[in-house]
Amino acid sequence: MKEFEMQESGQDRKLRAKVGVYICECGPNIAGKVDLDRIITDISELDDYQDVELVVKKYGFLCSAPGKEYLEEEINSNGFTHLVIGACSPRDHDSTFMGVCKKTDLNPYLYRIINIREHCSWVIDDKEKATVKAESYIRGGIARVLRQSELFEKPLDINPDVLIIGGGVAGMEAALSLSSDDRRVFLVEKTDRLGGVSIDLSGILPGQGEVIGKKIESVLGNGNIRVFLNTRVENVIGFLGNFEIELLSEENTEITEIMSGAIVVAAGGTLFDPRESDRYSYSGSDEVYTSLSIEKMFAGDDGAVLRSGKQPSSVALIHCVGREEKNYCSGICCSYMMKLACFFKKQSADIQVTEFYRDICLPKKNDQERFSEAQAAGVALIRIKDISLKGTNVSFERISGDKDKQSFDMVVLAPALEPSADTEYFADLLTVPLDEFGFFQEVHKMTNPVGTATDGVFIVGAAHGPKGVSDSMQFARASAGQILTRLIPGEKLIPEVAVTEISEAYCTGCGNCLEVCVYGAIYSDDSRGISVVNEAVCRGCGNCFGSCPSGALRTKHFTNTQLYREVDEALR
Amino acid sequence: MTDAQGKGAVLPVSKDPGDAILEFLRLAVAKELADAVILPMKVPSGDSFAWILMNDVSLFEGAVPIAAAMPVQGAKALRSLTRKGPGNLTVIAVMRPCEIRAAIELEKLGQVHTDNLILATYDCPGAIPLQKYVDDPGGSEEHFSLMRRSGKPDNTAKPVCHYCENFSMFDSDLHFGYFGFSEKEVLVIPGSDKGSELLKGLDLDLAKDLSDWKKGIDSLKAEREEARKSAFEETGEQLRGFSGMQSVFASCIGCHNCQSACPICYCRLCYFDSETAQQDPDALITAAAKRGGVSLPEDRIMFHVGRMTHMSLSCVSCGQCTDACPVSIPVAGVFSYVADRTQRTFEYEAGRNDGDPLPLRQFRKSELPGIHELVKNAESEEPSHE
Amino acid sequence: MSQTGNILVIGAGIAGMKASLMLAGASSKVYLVEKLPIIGGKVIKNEESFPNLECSTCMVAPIQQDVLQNPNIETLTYSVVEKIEGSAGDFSVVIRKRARYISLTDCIGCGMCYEPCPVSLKNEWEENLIDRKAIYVPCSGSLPNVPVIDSEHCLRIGGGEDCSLCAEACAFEAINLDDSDEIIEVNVGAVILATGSATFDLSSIPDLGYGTLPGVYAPMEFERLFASNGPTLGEITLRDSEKIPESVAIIHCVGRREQKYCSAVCCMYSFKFARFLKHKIPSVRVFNIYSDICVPGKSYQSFYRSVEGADTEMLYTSSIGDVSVSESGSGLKVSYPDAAVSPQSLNVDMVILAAALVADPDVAQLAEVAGVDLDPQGFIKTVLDGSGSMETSREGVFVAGTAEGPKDIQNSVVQAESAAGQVAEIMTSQASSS
Amino acid sequence: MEKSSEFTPAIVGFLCNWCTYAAADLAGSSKLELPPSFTVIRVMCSSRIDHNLLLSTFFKGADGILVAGCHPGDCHYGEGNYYARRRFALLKKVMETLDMDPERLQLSWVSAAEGKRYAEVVGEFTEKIKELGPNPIKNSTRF
Repeated sequence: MKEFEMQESGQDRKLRAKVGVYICECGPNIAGKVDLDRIITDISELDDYQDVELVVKKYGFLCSAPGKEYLEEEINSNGFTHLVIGACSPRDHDSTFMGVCKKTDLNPYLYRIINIREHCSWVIDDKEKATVKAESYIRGGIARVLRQSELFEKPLDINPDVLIIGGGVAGMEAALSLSSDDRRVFLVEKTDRLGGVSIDLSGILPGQGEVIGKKIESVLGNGNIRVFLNTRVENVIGFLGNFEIELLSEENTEITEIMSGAIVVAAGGTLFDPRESDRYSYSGSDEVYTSLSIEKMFAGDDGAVLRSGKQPSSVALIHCVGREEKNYCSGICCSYMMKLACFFKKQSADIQVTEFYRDICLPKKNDQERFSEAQAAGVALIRIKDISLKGTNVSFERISGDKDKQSFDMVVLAPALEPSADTEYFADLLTVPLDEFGFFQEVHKMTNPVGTATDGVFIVGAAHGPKGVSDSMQFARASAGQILTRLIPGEKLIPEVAVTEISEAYCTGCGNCLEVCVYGAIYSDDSRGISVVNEAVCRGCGNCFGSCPSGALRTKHFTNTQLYREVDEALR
Repeated sequence: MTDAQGKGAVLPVSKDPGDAILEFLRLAVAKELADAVILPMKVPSGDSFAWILMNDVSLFEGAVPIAAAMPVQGAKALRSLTRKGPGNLTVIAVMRPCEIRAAIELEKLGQVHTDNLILATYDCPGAIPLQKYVDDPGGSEEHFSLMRRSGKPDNTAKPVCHYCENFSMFDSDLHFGYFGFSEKEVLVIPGSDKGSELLKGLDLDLAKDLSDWKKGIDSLKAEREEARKSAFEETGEQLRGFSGMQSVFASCIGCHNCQSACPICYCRLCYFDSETAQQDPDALITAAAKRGGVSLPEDRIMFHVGRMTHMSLSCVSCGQCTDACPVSIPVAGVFSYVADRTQRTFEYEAGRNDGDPLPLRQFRKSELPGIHELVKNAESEEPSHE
Repeated sequence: MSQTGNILVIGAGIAGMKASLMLAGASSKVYLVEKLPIIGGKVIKNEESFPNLECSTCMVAPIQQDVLQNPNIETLTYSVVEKIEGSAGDFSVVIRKRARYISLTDCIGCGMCYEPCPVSLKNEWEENLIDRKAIYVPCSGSLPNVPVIDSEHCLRIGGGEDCSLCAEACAFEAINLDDSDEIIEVNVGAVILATGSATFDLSSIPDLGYGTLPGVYAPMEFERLFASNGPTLGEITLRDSEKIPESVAIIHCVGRREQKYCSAVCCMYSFKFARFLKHKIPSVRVFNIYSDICVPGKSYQSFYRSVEGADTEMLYTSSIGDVSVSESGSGLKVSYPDAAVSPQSLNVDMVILAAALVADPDVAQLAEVAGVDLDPQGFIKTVLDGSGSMETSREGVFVAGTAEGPKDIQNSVVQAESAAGQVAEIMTSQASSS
Repeated sequence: MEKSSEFTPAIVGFLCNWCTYAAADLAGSSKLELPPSFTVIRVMCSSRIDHNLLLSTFFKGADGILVAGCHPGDCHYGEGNYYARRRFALLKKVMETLDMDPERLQLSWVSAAEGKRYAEVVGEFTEKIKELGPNPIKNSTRF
């Protein structure tokens, strides 16, 4: 008897192949439309492989509990080296039969499910044709499975600790959610204090100042959170579970090296500079203010007053500053502008307050109250199409098309929220792409909004997109949710098994694969002049494979040799 | 390109433009503006040239900056020197525009590092196929000298040279222009900051207006464009139907010389030589049984088509593949024709140094609307972007 | 406490599935209870989801598969939670697994049983746009792909007749017409409520003609009309199944005044509908009648700008609450006050009402069972509103997704991740303290 | 050579696991009729498909090849299909320039919900290939 060399295994182990071919009748679903007995005879007599022993059988329902037991018994008693299941879609039962293999000595990657139901019996009416087709698919499965290789899970040790970049509300929230006796948190803040923008907002919402203050206290008092102030992140390498980080303190210019399993980026946002648009004639020195500076004034003892210290008798609140320039609605300005209007009214009912808005955007279920409160407080609401400022003189076009002018003592602008100046730096450092607006791009807008292309790096707060305090905290908690459920102290991570590998003999280091990899799973090994796959990060999509002219890559379980064999049989 | 000022410096010529270039290089090395140069040199037998990296000025004597033949594509020489990194030496390489363009493509592919290279081109009269040169070096030199004076390749030149439009200044650091005017001087034109620095270091004044020279180049270009059109028409005709291509490549012996000679085929080992690319013997037997017969080895045409998908976007039409073919298949004619079309599909021009990434490494979310239209509107040759 | 590792998740929509998968991944045993016979929630009703117009099935089907194949998740479809007693860390839960009459393990989803069933009914999941049998799956591509018998309308179970045609057609003996409800008791350490929301009752505004004028559609009806796996296989036709609308008006903010909040998703789905319409019917004229555009967050406005003018004409009304729809010949007339408050009207073939998201009608009962408070709008209330915490008024019980308030898919997922994180936090602290 | 009237083409479809393969399953469970001459080969992503695989499939004798994956923007792996589209466009252009019947190669986007469309795409493509007749490459490889 000849020996069959496993071409794809990359090992010099030789063994004689014995392939089990089990066809599921799926009741009448397959058996009724396909002549299984003929297939069994034909395949058993297949003389393509003189050196391979084939055992071909059918069974009622392979996916049923007795079916699985039967299969397990058959694998064990026959000592199959490979297994082909002719049944339904792998989307239904691939994992079922892989599970059966796992109970035996047969490596689950030496089995193949062939879909003769959705691709044959359910869609081809003519029994003769369906039979021929099913036989062809099964032959393809046998040809392919013989070129498959054993693959093994490679569990990875992880570090459960977390680096959080940014000490604003989002960063603090994440830190508090994550820290525990078996998980340390490193909270890095570039300024000399925690709290971020929210400090300036304190005192506005009832109890909020207190809440932020308490939060800062509990962060500072938490033994499992190490706070680095006046510190920047200098360098990051690694991947989910294993990041190596260098921190640089401004004070002693010393590098601190830390390790973490995940990184939460809470780098915050900043306000659109009204000077970027000439319509607001904003200088920062007259009686035109940004909303944030008014928030600060209200938080102080004197309330919002003119530079002279006098109370304004009329105030214009202008919404949507920068909305068209940035091409997004920040989603929070309407709400806080209504709030500011009420504060002015509360400061003195004599202040004439006018809001100029384009659309009312109050996307939170309780926000609408703000609108009613402002209306009740006697705030004038003017819907406009267009607006421009000269000092505190406001020229505007009403929605009806009428043009008008009004003068005020004070004008307050609601600038859009934009990414902070550090965003690009961190994007580069963490190899996370930015979106068209300059915010960090999430790996999937809907199903994974806090995750990034670099698994293990999470984006929260205004670094992700314009959002207010409560949404920032919500996103922070979401990132904590991912980390808490994925990086469990003492447990290992099991990365994707069917990943891509690169042959050193063929790779020229041209970097095609590296450029197209969405996950940053490929890096360049300059000393060897080749590209290398980080198997802990690779998801096995094969995009790199498609980009390589040298054929230096091999996407395991979907190699060209395997696919060519399927093609050969399809065209037989 | 920084020749926007439209000015160049003038180098005096004693015998031919090559001497002026050599003198220029001597000066650059003497003034320590460059550590070494890469130039073609006649081999001792006198029937070919070799690339020599030299820092000994006395060797310059035997160098031929504007050589009649191109035995090894210059980009390959640059790759040998810089594939591991830019190195510490400043090296001036004087090469044909197609060689420099290939080097620029290879840089995008991580195979050449030009950081410390000063890439210099010259008005290229065309190249004489190596076999012809080996057979008759003397006659070839005479032909080449005439071509150099006229700027027009004659029938001894490689076929692709006849319709090469990129024979003059492209994206090099420095260009030596001499077509269309007296044999008394050579223009030296900076094409980048590196080039300008070098000229400044040599105290060369950008005094000469380039418009006359450019006019001459443009009129030569127009002629080449005409030639290109008719050559492509002819190639298109040859390739009509699958049988057309089949007969073009019918005599292919599968030696893969074209691939070895190609400067763009940068792979360490060719995919088509790999085990994966080979037909499974089991499949060959069943295919033969089904079709009545199969040719062995089976991949001759597939090899060429596959290579076109691998390198046509970076093909610089240097013609080395045709030179390398032992059975005289017009490989370069076909590749140049295909490259012209594929590069236009992605609005890409091989050899440009404008920071454009390679087409297959990027995408636009909205592009290539209905890829099938690409085929239907083949004749219009509209770029397929939205 | 031996049971601390167990978790109950109610509702198998995107939020519930996401939370279940996360916690199952952290080695918790999850009981995922869904009242419908299938999992997937509202998202799978959409062919494409805004703002990227991403194929929802492609996005959600892998998640559904993961849920069904995860050994740590016990998915209980067609089931309701009847009791949650005890306290955080040790809840005892009573689940009624309603009689499905079809074995989830034996049935392979071949569909041979539908044909013989003599009963014909409206398919509620398909917004009554198509018929179904008494034995049915809600839609093609249902997961799990196992039918259910509508016992109320089944001739045998509900009507006492001697019919067993479905069981006879089944080759797998998967149908048990004598099936009965099953009561399951489980112990869990924490509960996540992810039961979703409903759409505003459109018939409560008679002036808009919903329910009386056939050309007026609810948003979910239109979603199904557009869906390639929907009742018309994606062909947009009016209720006569023939006429293709030549003009469509989409009326914004329906129910905003009544509910006293903005649902934050209606503008976006209205623009999505405009894009769909224009895509399928290039000659169609689409009008969006609005008074405020609410497109918060990055990438929503740019979608709006890409649709505005290109796919739809934007008609501003000074009072969205005063828009009305009436019959006009074979079509519909939409009347509205314009920017100058003067009355305008418009004749169209089809009207889509952009209805608000409202609390699910079943949520009050759920709140009672779960012992949690509701907010004034009828959604499940979080105790630390605005802090991102998903904990409800009952310790150990969390909420996620639109059960907490109107929101888009992104924010539902973020809340699910937050809730899962909070549960994981409790689980680990309990595990380490015990 | 077979006459085109009785010609049964050999067509290979490379389908992405997440969208089009799911659509094929949906077509199957909806019992839509599909041509027996169409063979499905599953890959994880359309971007996995390299030029050699497609060319080799042609040279092995396929009369037509359908590559189908998620709609642009829907890729399970984020951006794979955008790259696939470019690679496909290149091969298509090469085939067109070489007069190699580029219509034999088709790229379609079919989402997981589009079971019916999947059947239509496969049906229409099969009809097109029937009209084109056998791939001349098939016989050429004899020489």
